Amino acid sequence: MSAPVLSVRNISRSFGGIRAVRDVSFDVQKGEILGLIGPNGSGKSTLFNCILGQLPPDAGRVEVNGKTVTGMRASSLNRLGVGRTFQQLSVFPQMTVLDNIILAGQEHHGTMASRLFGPSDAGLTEAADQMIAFFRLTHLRDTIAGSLSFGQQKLVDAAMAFMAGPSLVLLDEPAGGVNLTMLGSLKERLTAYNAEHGTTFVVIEHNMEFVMSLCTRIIVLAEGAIIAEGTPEDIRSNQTVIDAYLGGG
Amino acid sequence: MYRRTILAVTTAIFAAMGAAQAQQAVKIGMVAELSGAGAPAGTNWRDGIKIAVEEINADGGILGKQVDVHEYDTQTDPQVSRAMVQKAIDEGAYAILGTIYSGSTLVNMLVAQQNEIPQFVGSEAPTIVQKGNPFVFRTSSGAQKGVPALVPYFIDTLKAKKVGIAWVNNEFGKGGRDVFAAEMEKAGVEVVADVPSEQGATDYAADVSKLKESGADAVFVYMNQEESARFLIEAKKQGLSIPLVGEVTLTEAKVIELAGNAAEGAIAHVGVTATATDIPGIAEFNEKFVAKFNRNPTHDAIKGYVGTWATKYVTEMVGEFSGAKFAEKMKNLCLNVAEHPRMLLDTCWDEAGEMSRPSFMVQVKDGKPVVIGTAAAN
Amino acid sequence: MSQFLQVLLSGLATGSIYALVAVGFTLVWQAAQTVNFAQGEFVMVPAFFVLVGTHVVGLPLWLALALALVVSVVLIGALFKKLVVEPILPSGGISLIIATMALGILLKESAKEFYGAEAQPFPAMFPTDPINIFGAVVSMQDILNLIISLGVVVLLTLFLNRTRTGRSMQAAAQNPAVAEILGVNVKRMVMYTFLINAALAALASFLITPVYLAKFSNGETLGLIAFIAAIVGGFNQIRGALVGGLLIGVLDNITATYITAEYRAALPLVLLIIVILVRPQGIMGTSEGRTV
Amino acid sequence: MRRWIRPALIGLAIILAILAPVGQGNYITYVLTSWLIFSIAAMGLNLTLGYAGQISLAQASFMAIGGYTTALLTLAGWHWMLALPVALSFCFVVGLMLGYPALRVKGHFLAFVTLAFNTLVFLILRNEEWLTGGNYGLVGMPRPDFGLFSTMKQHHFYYFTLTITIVAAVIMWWIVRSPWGRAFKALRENPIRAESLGVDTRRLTLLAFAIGSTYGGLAGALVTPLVQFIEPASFGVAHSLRILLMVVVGGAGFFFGPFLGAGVVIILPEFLRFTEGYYLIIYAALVIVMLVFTPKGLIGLGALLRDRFWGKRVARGDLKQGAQLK
Repeated sequence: MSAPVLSVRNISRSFGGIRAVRDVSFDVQKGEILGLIGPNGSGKSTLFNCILGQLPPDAGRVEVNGKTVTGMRASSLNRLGVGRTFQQLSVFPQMTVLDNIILAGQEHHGTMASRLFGPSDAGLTEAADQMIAFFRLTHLRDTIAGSLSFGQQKLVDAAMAFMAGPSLVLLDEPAGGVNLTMLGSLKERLTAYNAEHGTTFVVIEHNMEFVMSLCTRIIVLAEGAIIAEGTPEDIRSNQTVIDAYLGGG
Repeated sequence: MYRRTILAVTTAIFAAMGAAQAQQAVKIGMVAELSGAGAPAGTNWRDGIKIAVEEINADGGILGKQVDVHEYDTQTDPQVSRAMVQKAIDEGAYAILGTIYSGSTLVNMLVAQQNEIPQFVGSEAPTIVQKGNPFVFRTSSGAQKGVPALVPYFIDTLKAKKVGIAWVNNEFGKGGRDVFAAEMEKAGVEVVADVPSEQGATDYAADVSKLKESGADAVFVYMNQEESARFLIEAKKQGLSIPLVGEVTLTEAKVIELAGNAAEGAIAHVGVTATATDIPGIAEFNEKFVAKFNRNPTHDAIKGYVGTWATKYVTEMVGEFSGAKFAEKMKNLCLNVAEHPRMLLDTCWDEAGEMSRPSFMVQVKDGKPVVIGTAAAN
Repeated sequence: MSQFLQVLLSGLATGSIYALVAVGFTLVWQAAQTVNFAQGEFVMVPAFFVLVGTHVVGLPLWLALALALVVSVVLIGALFKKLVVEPILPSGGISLIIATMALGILLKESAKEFYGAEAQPFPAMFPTDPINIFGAVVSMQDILNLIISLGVVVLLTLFLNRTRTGRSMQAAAQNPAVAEILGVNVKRMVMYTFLINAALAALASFLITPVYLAKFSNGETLGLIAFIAAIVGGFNQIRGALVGGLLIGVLDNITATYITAEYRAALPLVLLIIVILVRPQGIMGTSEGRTV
Repeated sequence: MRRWIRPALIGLAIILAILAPVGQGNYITYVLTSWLIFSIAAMGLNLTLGYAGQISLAQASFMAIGGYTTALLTLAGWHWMLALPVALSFCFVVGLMLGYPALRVKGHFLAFVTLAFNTLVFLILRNEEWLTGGNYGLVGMPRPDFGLFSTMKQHHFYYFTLTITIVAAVIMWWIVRSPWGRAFKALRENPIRAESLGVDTRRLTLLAFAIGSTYGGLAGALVTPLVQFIEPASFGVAHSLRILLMVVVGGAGFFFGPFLGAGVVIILPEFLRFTEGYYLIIYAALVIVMLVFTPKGLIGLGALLRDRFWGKRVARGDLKQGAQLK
């Protein structure tokens, strides 16, 4: 078996005496869809931010495809093939959907110079159109992104994360605030993309239904540490997890 | 406010119906600092001109033509002033009156020169008459004439061995400071404190304290009006007891009004002053000005007034409206009060446009500037 | 030595006025994230209200001062918040920065057009007699300015920490959402800070104008220096503004006396750049959270 | 909008710009030249502020740096065309340096840092008399002479400036429609998202300042031969504020906004002479009213009216979001 796509080693992080994440380690293999769940305050957002370089961990390291990326700037991490989505709306509201998607790919094509002197779409219109079609947004291609519905913006956000052909995508609460119809289509598109390209996903999510049906493996955090790990079925029946959720409320 | 509106409306009406009359009028472009930092000087300049124009028109105009003054505001911005002089000339101005700030004049005098338009300016920076421009004429002595007139006072009257200089760090203050420092060096007097301050500065504690510590026998103060007033207030507070001597500004009515009793004892050399009321022309002008504008005229008002009258006198001596002939006539010209009463004092210009006329030493006593001596034209 | 004392005392007197202006600025920033680029003009304008009162209407000085205070609180407090800040804040910080700059121009030009371009003398509230302290000379006016400014800042701090309204204002500034839940009328509290800011500006105006003279352009440097004082001291704290104001007043005078007069104006700017780049929370500030 | 409307409008605007000074006196030509020069400066600031979202109150200081560099070199006998690249490179480098604070601070902090920078430049120009002529400034810079085409005449200088303006506008248009332009907008609208998509936001921020400053320098390099006199007070903070207002009034982030904004600030006063001293009061009040009702400036107002007229509404999603996040 090849090296894991993502390897988290002994990550710890405190905020003034409160240990938000304590010595967490796990690996994610190619093609997996890993769910990261836990009650409020369990430290999953902190962990997520440590992995993405938004927060420097106090200890431990993060490896992507065997390369240490701890504390790396987000743009460099992205160029190594790590895409992400955001919990809040994170499109570029005054640009069209097409421009949003092209932007997501352009920094991976050519050089600074070619991006100034070359074509204005960086040669990406076709690829962007395919991505837009994949997320079934073709009818909205030339619409200003800020005027889309919340769910549609989530789809654009996901499409942007995929545009550069990443090997790993971290999804931060993709289901939050999305209506049921849109949720179904989001899940279906994510699964389809995973099947088609073998891209690895790590998902933080509150919506249990969504996580259980999307993920192939789940890690449960409570009070900053891993308390359980396994398939959705294992987790569903795990007493420790149930207690943690009831206890943590 | 009302007066302005009425003025604007009447001007508009006259402009509309007076096309035929305009043929008879001669246009003069009044380009001055009507807004921005120079507004106080510019408005006085303008109002002095207004009085002169009323008198001239009542007197039959220039060569029989009524004078029509157009106002142009430079916003105290040299670039705008250049544009405004250009505009005045495009609109047919026969002569330009203004500007007052040397920084502006240095820029816009090039335009008047290129178009051979005579220009009376209120600026005092030495460089203005050193550029070989035959069309620019002063309405008061430049700093390189006014400031040296002070030197005998420092040396003979005050017997100063060491002096301090407090000056505003803009082109006006720097000009005066450089001339004074050079004169002191020539006279062998040591400059022991050289203290520049910003235009619009409010805190003179450090400046005065430096002068106080320097052991100077007298201080030359060269600043704009309100800066002078603030300086005097701080000097009084810290008990700076050596003579404070300035050029023109330091004893102006406005400075005395602002500084109150802190202005007491301040001395200045003034080219022309509205307080020299024993001179009949000045007294009359003073009265008219107060009656019309309800405030005391400054030397800028007198400069504007004199510049306007000089335009009339010299044009009539030439006998036609020709910028080139006007400039030719102005060279080494003297206008004496006997024949040209509205010049207020005997006034001469040299071949470069520099002006000289008798001047006064003035001191503030009991809240009033009092003439304490005269200096001959130099 | 007496020169140093002179410069120090004069610097403190000037600095106390900067502090007064900076404190109001800090309050408004905390309550409404409003950086008021017209703050200097807010200090320039009340003096003209007084002059209108004494010269145009012919009121006695005390009445003119009182009326000017009221007019200032209404005009540059309440109306400023209602007509400028409230509608523009949702468009983002840059819009508000530009709007307050435009407001500064508006006030400056209005003072000039409606009252006059020339500086005006302004009646002193306190005697200007000099007092000799170990060879340094200050006026009664300077000392009282210093005392009043410090007193007002202390009173304001007590008000904010000891009274119910004050604590509500702090809560509203720190976390409007939570404050709302706790029953604080956040809108009213924010309005109070604008009113206090206007009152502080008016007070600064009354104290400083006898020395500065009333002129339309007075706000230009004063506003900038007050901002710098607030930022240098610590944008989050009233005592930061106080320290920043006094510090700049003193350093400015020391620079002018002992180092350079030509580059005197550069000192606060350099200080500003260094503080922003090295310690953006300011000398007295804490790096996280907003406390009054 | 139909495809031909925009090119047709641009063509019409250029024809109007060519015809504008015909039959006009020197003064109008001078004003039109100033308008073009300030449009260039505002175009640069529009890139920094309008496209990349970084506020700067130092554009006038770059006009000063460009202007003084050109002045010193042309006075030393260089041709203007040779002095220009030196001036622009210098502005580019200094602009990069000014960008560094923007990596650390945003919004009003950045406004103050740039404002402080502008004042420092002013102080240096005034105090370092040996180099800059101090308060007296520099005078007598020659206007560029191209053999058959000398720019000594006001009309000639106007066409010279117009040519440079068009070239500068084409380059700017190329930049904003290139992937760089898209990345600048992304930096403005959501820097964190942009960074996570591989956009090097640090480098872009610096570039936004450097390019914007270079345009300021170009404007300064044109002021020098236009006025043939430069002094420090012409490049103070008030002038930076004036350029900022041009950008905002025209419409920040719209390509033609700066031209409109500079027109409003420079040409409109000509038509509002009758308001006398009240012009600035009216202008400032209108700016505030405009920010209340249409924060996107006059071009934004035009778009708003057009959408209302044609029934298409562009949702202000960004603004709503901004309000929520606060």
